[in-house]
Amino acid sequence: MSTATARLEVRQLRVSYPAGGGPFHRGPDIHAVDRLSLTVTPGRTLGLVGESGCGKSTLARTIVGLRRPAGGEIWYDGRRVDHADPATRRRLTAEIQMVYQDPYSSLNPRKKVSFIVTEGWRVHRDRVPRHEWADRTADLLARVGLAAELADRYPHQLSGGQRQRVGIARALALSPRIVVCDEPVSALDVSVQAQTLNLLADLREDLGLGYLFIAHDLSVVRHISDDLAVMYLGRIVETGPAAAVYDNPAHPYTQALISAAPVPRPWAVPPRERIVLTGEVPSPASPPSGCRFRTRCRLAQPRCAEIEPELRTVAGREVACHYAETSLTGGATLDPAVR
Amino acid sequence: FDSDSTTGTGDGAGTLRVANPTPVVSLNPFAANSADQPTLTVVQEVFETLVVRDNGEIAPNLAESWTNPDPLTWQFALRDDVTFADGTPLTSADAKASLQALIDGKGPLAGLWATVEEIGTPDEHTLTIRTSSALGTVLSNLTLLWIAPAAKITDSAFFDAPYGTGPFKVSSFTAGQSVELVRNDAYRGDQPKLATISYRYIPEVSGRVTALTNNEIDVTWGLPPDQLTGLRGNDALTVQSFPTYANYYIWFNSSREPFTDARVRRAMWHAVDFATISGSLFDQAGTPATGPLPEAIFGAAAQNPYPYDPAKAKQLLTEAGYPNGFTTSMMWSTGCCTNGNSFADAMISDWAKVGIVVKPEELERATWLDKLLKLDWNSTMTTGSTITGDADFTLARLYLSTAKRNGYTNPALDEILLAARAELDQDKRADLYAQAGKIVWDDAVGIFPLDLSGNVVLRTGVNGFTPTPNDLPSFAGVSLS
Amino acid sequence: MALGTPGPPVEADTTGDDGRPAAVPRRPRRRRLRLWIPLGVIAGYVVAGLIGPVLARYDPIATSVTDRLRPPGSRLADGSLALLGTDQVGRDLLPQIMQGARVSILVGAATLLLAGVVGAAIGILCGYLGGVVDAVLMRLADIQLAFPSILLAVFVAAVLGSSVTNVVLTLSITTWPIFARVARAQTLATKSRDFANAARTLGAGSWHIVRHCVLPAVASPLMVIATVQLGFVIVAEASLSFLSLGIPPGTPSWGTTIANGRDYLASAWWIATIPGLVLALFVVCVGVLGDELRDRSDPNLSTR
Amino acid sequence: MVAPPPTRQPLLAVDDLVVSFDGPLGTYRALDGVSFHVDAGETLAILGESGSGKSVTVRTVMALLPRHSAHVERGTIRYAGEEISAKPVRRTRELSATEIAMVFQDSLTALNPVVRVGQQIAELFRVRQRLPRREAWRRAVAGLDRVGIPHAARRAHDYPHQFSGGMRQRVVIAMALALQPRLLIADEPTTALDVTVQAQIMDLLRDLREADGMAMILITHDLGVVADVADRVAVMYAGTVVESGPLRQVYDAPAHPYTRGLMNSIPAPDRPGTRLTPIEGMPPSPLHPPTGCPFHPRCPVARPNCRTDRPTLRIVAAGHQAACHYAQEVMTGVDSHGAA
Amino acid sequence: MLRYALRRLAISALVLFGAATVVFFAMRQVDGDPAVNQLGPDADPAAVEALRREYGLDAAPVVQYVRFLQRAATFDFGDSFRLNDAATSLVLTHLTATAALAATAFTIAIVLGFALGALAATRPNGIVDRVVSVLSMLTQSLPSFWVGIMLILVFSRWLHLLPSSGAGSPAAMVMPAVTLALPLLSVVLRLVRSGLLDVLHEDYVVTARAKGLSETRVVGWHAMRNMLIPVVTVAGLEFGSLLGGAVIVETVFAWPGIGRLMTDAIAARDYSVVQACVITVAAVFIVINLVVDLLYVRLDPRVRESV
Ligand SMILES: Nc1ncnc2c1ncn2[C@@H]1O[C@H](COP(=O)(O)OP(=O)(O)OP(=O)(O)O)[C@@H](O)[C@H]1O
Ligand SMILES: Nc1ncnc2c1ncn2[C@@H]1O[C@H](COP(=O)(O)OP(=O)(O)OP(=O)(O)O)[C@@H](O)[C@H]1O
Ligand SMILES: [Mg+2]
Ligand SMILES: [Mg+2]
Repeated sequence: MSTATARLEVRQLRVSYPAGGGPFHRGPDIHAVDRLSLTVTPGRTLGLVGESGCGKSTLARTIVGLRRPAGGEIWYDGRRVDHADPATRRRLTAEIQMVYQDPYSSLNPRKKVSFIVTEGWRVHRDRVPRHEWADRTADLLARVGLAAELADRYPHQLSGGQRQRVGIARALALSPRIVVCDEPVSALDVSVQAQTLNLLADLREDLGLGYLFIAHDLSVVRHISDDLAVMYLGRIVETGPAAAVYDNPAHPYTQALISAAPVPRPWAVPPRERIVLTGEVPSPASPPSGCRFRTRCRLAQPRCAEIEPELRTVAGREVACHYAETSLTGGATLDPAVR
Repeated sequence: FDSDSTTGTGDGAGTLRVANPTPVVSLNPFAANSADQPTLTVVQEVFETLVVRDNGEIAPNLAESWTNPDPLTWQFALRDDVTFADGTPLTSADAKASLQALIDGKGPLAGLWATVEEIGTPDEHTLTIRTSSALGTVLSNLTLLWIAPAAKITDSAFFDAPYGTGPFKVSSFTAGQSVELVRNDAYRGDQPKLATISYRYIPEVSGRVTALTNNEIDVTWGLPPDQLTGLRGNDALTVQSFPTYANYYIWFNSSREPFTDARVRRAMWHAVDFATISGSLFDQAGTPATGPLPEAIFGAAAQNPYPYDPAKAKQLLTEAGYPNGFTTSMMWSTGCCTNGNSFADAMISDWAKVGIVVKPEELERATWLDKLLKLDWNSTMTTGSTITGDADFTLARLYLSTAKRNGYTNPALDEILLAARAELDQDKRADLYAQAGKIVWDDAVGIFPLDLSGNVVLRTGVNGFTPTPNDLPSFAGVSLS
Repeated sequence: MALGTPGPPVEADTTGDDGRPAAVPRRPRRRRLRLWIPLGVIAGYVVAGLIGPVLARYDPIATSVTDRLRPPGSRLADGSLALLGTDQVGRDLLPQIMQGARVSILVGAATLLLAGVVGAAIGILCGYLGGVVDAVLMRLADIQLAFPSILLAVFVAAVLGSSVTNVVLTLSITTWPIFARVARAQTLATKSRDFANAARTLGAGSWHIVRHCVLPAVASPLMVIATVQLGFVIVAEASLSFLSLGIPPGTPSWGTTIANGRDYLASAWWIATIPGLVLALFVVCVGVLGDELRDRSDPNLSTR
Repeated sequence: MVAPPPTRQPLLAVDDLVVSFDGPLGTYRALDGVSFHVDAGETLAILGESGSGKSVTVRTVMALLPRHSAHVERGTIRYAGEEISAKPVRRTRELSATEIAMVFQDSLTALNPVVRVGQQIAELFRVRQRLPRREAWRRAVAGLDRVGIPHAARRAHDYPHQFSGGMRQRVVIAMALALQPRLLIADEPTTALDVTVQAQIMDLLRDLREADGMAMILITHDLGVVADVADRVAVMYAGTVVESGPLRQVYDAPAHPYTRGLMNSIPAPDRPGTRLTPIEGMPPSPLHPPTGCPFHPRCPVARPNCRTDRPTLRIVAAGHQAACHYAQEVMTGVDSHGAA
Repeated sequence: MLRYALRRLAISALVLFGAATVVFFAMRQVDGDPAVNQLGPDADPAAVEALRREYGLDAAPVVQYVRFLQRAATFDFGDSFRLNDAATSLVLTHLTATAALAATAFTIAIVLGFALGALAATRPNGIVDRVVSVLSMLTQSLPSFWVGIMLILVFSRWLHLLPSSGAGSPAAMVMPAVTLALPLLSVVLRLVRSGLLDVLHEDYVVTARAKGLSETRVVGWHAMRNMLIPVVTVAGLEFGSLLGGAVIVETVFAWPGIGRLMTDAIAARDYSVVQACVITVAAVFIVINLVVDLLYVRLDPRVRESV
C-alpha cells in the first residue's frame, strides 16, 4: 500500500442515537453527527475542536467501528470500511486505532501492562508469533518512553502520564496508519500533557502516523495540528490549515471559541476582544432550522434561519457561513440589533 | 394474653383451653377424616355412639340393648329420651342415616361395614343391621359410629358447626386452627361443668409446653417423653400417663429379599436391645410389647418375648444365608412416631452390630404413603392405634393376605382372622385373635417393640379428667377450680 | 426465614466525610487482622471438618441411648469425655459437629459453585447480549423468585429423593438469580467501558471481551456475593432440615443437628445451641472476610 | 514561615498545615507544611500538579476531610484572626456559607440530584437564617437570577439533571454566594466545562467579586484562567507550597524550578509544532517522599544539599516567596535555563 | 406511559402464567396421590377412584391444565381437598394473617435498620459500626427456628412477658415479628450503611456540609434521599419473600399464615390450595415490584424521564 492512498476518508457521515430510549416517549433520533466529511492523511494531524456535546466522540467512535453509521461512507486505503465483510473490516480497522481520553478507564484494571500491550496480537493471532511478544513489548514500551519493567505492573500502579503512554503503546501494537485521539491529554496536567504531546509528535515523524486529534484546549490543538476542523452541533463549520483557521477564524463560532480560550500570559500577547456566547446550546435532537449556529450568532440574519449554509472556500479555508466574509473583516460592523 | 377471663370461676364452669398437637381439619366423622385422632377428639364431645367401650367391655349408650335375632342380624333398641341440641328427638332414622353416611362417605372406616346389606328402622326407636355374613365386630365398630341428625347429615355446611346429642356443640370452627365448643343445654346426661372448650393447634412442642407452663392453655397431650420429665416436677401441672391402644411396629416387606425368610425377620428382632432403648428413650412413655397388639385391646394376648440376643441373631442370619449381614433400608414418615428419629437411630445402631446396614429414609408423609401402598420399601417404622379397641380392626385390616400391606401372606392366618370376624361369641373371638397374634408375632411379620402410653398434661385446677386408652382425651367430665 | 432471601448486596466500605479528622492515626495492621483472623477461623473449620472426623470418628449409627442428653464435659459409659455433651440418642456432639462442618461447608460451597457458575453464565449472557435472551432469562429469574422455595424443596425431594446432592440442587436453584443479577449488572457496566471498546477497536470478538474484560470484572463482586450467600445457604439448609426437607438422616449437618435439638432447648440446650453458635461464628467470619475481600478486590482502592 | 503582612490582618491564614491519610498501604502525608494567606478582597490562585494537595488544603480549611482516614497533624488555620482549627468543627460550620463558601469542581455531583435546585438554595436561608419558606424561596430565585439563569422562577423547580453543565455550575455558584460570604473558595470551578462556558463562568465570578469585594481562592490547572483573574498565585508541589507571589512575578520570573517547569510546559500559541519542554521524571510517591527538597529528583538545578536540606519558603522579592535553596538563581536565570 | 403500562402488564401476566404452569406440573410430578392422602392407607381403591374423580384428577393432565387456567382466570382455584373451603378464600384469610405479621416485621426492620445503619455509617469502623455489623451478620446466621424457640423460652417460659403463640393480641405479634424481622433487619442495615457510606462520599454531601448544615440534616436529608433506591428495591423483594416464606416462624409461633397453609397443602398434596398460594404469592411479588418502580419515580427525578 502506498502512503498516499492509505488515508482515511469520511464522507457525508451521519450517526444517530435513538432518542428518549424509554417507553414514555420516543422523540426523533438524535443526529449526533450529521453529513460530516473529513480526511485524515498519514503524516499529518487534523485537529478537531468544538463545544462539548457537538459529536466529536461520536465521530471518533464511528470511525474506529464502535458505532454503526446511519448514513454516509467511511473509506480507508481506497476501500469502503463500513460495509466490508467482517474479516476485511477487522483487518482494515486494525490499522485505525484510537487513544482514549481517560487513561484511567481505558485500561483494563485487572490486566497487567504486558497483557494490554499484547492484546492486539492475541486477537490477530497471525500478526506476531508468541515468542516475539516479550521483545516486541519491550520495544513498544521503549518507543513510548516507558521502562520495560513496567510491563509487570497493573494500571493502577502507574501515573496518569504512564497510563496514557500504555494506551498509546496498545494502539501502536498493530502498526496502525491512522490514530484517532479523543482528547488524549485533557485529563493530564500541563507537564504530563507536554510529555504526551511530544511523544505523539515523535511518533508521527517516525512512523508516519496520521492523527485525528480531538481536544478542548485550543492551545494544544494549535500546537499539534496541521489542519483544523471546527464542529458545531454535529456538523463541521470551518476547516482548513491550522494557521489560517486559528489565527484568522472566519466562522463566528470559531471566532467565539478562539477568543474565549484563555491565554497563559495575556500581557505577552496583543489584547483580543473576547466574544462571549450567550444562549443555550440547542439540543442535537431538534437543531435550529437553517444555520445551526444562528441562535447564538451575533451576525445572524433572517436568511440564516432559512438556508443552511454549506461549506465553501473563503480565504484559504472552508467555512459554512453566509456571512463569512463579513465575519472575517470583524463582523462587529453589523448592527447587533438585526439578530 | 393471660388466662382467659372466664377461666376458673369457682363453680368449675368456664373455658378449658386445649392445645392440640395435630390440627383438626374437619369435623365430619363420616368421611375422609372418620378415623382422624384430632377429628375424633372433638367429635366425641359433640356426638354420641350407640354403644361405648367401658373398661374394655361394650356398654350401652344411645342404644339401651341389642339382640341377634339371627347371626346375620343385629337389632338395637334406642333410648327414647334423647334429643339433639336443636331440640329434635333422636330416632332410629338418625342412626340409620349416620351409618349410611359412614358407608357412603367411603372413608377409612367404611371398610368395617363392608358386609352390611340392609339397615332397617322397624320403628322410631329400633334399628336393625343386616350383614351378608356374620360380623362379630359390629359392637366394637359401633363405638365409632357417631349419630348425627338425619336431616343435616348430607349438608356439608352442617359440619362447619355441627351439633349432636353430646354434651357440647360446636360454636365455631376454623379448619386447621381452632375449634370452640359450648355446652349443649339439651344434653340428657349430667350437665358438663365447663361452659366452653377451646381447642387450638400449636405445632411446635416448645410452643405447646411453654403455653402450658405459661398458663396460656390448660391442657395438652401427646408430648414427647423427654418433655414430660421436666413437667413432672412442675407444681402447676399434672402429668397423666396411661396405656393406650397404640403401639410401635417395624414391618418388613415379606415379599422382598431378604425379608422373605422369617429367620431374617426374627434375627432383626433379636439384634436390637429394645429393653435398654425403650428404657432410656421412652421412660414412662412406653412399655415393652407383649404381642402385636397393645394389652388393652380386646383380643390381645401375651406372646413369647424375643430376647435381646445378638448371637442368636447372627446364627439366624447365617442359617438364612447372610452370615455377614446385608444392606437394607428403613423408611418412616416425618413426625410419624413419638421419638421416631431417635428410636430409628438406636435400632439402626444395634443392627449394625450384627452386620445389618440399614439406611434411614425419613420421608414426607405423602411420599411415604405412596411407597407404602406400592410395597416399594424394605422395612418401615410406624405407630398405629386400634381405635375400635378390637383386635379385628388391626389384625384383619393389616394382616389378611388381601390387605397387601406388608407382603406377608399366610392362608392359615387368613382363615383364623376371617373366622374370628364371623364369630359372634366374643370369647371365641378372643381365642382366635390370640392364635392370629401368635402367628404374626412368631413369624415376625414385623417387630413390635413397645406399646405406647398416652400422656395428658393438665394445669392444676383442671379436675376430673379421666384418660381413655383410645387416646382421645375427653373433657366432658372436667371442671375448673 | 425465606430460603430464597437474596443476601445483602455488596456494600462499599468507604470512609464517610464528616468533619474534622481525628488526631490519632490508625494502624493498617487492623486491616491485616481483618483478613487473617477470619481466614484463620475458616481454615480451622475446614481442618476440623477434614481431619476432625478422622481423629474423633463420628459414626451416625453408633448410638448409646444410656448416654443420652449428657451436658458438655460429661464422662460417658465407655469412659470417654463428651466435651460438648451428647445428643438425644447419646452421640457425642463434638465429632458430630465436626462431621457436620464437612457436610454444611460442602453444601454451602457446592451450592455457591453451582449457583455461581450458572448464575454468572446466565447473567453475563443476559448483560452482554441484551434483547430477547435477556428478557426471557430474567423473567425466568423472576418466576424463580416468585416461586416458593419450600415447594421447590418438596418437589426436588419428591422427584429425586432426599440427598445431599438434592439439597445442593434446591439451594442452587433458589440462589442463582442473585448471582445472575449481579453478573448482569456488572456486565452491563463493563461491556461498554473504554477498555472493552479498546479491545473491540483492536478487532476483538465477543468471546475475547467476555473472557478478558467482563469475566475479571464480574469475578470479584461475585466472590463477595458468594461470601454473603454462604451464610444464607448454610442457614437455609438448616431451615430445610427444620421442615424435614434437608439432609437425610444419617448424614449430620449443622442444620440437622440444630433441628434435632430444638425440642430440647429448654432441657438440653447444648444440642441445638452449640452447633448454632458454631454455625454463627462461621457465617460471621465468612461475612467479615467478604467485607475485607470487597475492599481489596477494588484495584483502584489501593491508590486512591 | 509566612511573615504576616504588617499593616492588616489577612482574612484567611494557613500556617504549616500537615495532613495525613490512612491508606491501604500505610499512612502518608498529603500535606506537608502548607502555608499561605488571603487578604480581604483579594484573589489567590493555587496552582500545582495533580495530587499535590490543593483540594486537601481547602477541604481542611472547610473541615470537610473524611473524618476517619484523615488526620490533621499540625498547623493552624485562622479566619479573620480567629484560630478556627483549634475549635470544634461546629465553629467552622457556623462560618461556612456565611463567611467562607465553597464551589466544587463537578457541578453535576455537587448538587443533590433528587432535590429541586431552588430548594437546595432556599435551604440555606431556611436553615441558616431561619427565614420562612416563602421568603427563602424568593431569595433562592433571586440568587439564580443573579448568576444569569434565564427564567429563574420557573427553573428553580427543576432538578439538577435538567440543567446543562454551565447552568449547573452557575447554580453551584449561586448557592455559594447566597449568604454573601467574605471568602469564596472555588476548587476547579470550570474544569468540567468547555471553553465558551468556562469564559462565561469566569466573567461571572469576576463581576461578582468586584461587586461585593469578596476575596477568592481559585484552584485550577489552567494557567490562562489564573492569569485572567488572580492577584496572587501560590504553587503547590508534593503537599507543600513551593512558591507564592504576585501573578505577574510568578509567571514572568518564577523563583522555583517547578514553577518554571510548569510555565515551560505550556504550548506557546505563537510557536506551534515546536517541541515542548515538560518537567522530566515523575511526581514523588506520597508513601516514599524524597528527602530534602521534594522536587530535587526532577530538578534541573539540584545540587547535593538539595538532597538533604529541605528548603523553606523565603522571601525572594516583595511579596514573593519560594522554597528553593537557589531561588535567586532560578529567578534570574529563567531565560537561560528555560531553553536548556 | 400507556405503552409502558401495557408492557409491564404483559410481563407480569407472563410471570404469573409461568409460575402457574410450573406449579401445576410440578405438583403433579411429585409422588403421592391427593385422594390416597385424604383417605389414608385403608381406603377402598374404588373410594380413592371416586375421590379422584371428584377432584377432577381423572382427566388427562393437559385437560386438567386447561380447566385450571380457565378457572384461574376468574380467580377460582377450586376447593381445597383437605379443608372444606374454597382455595381462594383460604389463601386470602391466611394471607391477611401473614401480611399483618410481615408488615410489622417489615416496619421493625426498616425503622431499626435505618437507625442502626445510619449510626454505623456516620462512624465507619468505629465501635458502634463493628458491633452493629457483627450483630447483623449474627442475626442473619442464626436459623430463625432457633431464634424463635429461644425467644419463646426466654420471654414466655422464663420471663412470662409475652404469649408464646397465637394470633390474638398485639403482644402475640411481638416475638414472631421480631424473629421474622431479624434477617431482614440485617439486610436493611447493611444496605443503609453501605448506601449511606457511598453517598456520604458524594460531592453533594460535602456541598451540604460546606453549606454549614448540621450533620443530622446532611445525613438524614441529603444523604438518605439518595440511597433509598437500592434499599427500596431490596426491601421490596424481601417483603415479598416475607409474605411467601414465613413458614418457619408461622410454625414456631402457631401463626395461621399463608406459609404454613402452603406447606401443609403441599404435604397433603392439596393441589388447588398450593396453586392458589403460589399464584397469589407471585402476584404479590409482581405488585410489590410495581410499587417499587413507582416509588423509584417518586424518589429519583432522573428516573422519571428514563423509565
Ligand atoms: N449513548 C448515547 N445515547 C444517546 N445520546 C448520546 C449518546 N452518546 C452521546 N449522545 C449524544 O450525542 C451528542 C454528541 O455526543 P459526543 O459524546 O459525541 O460529544 P462530544 O463532542 O464528544 O462531547 P465532549 O466534548 O463532552 O466529549 C450529545 O448530544 C450527546 O448527548
Ligand atoms: N479521601 C482521601 N483519602 C486518602 N487520600 C486522599 C484523599 N483525598 C486526597 N488524598 C490524597 O491526597 C493527595 C492530595 O490530593 P488532592 O486531591 O488534594 O490533590 P489535588 O492537588 O487537588 O489534585 P487534582 O488537581 O488532581 O485535583 C493525593 O495523593 C491524594 O491521593
Ligand atoms: Mg467526547
Ligand atoms: Mg483537586
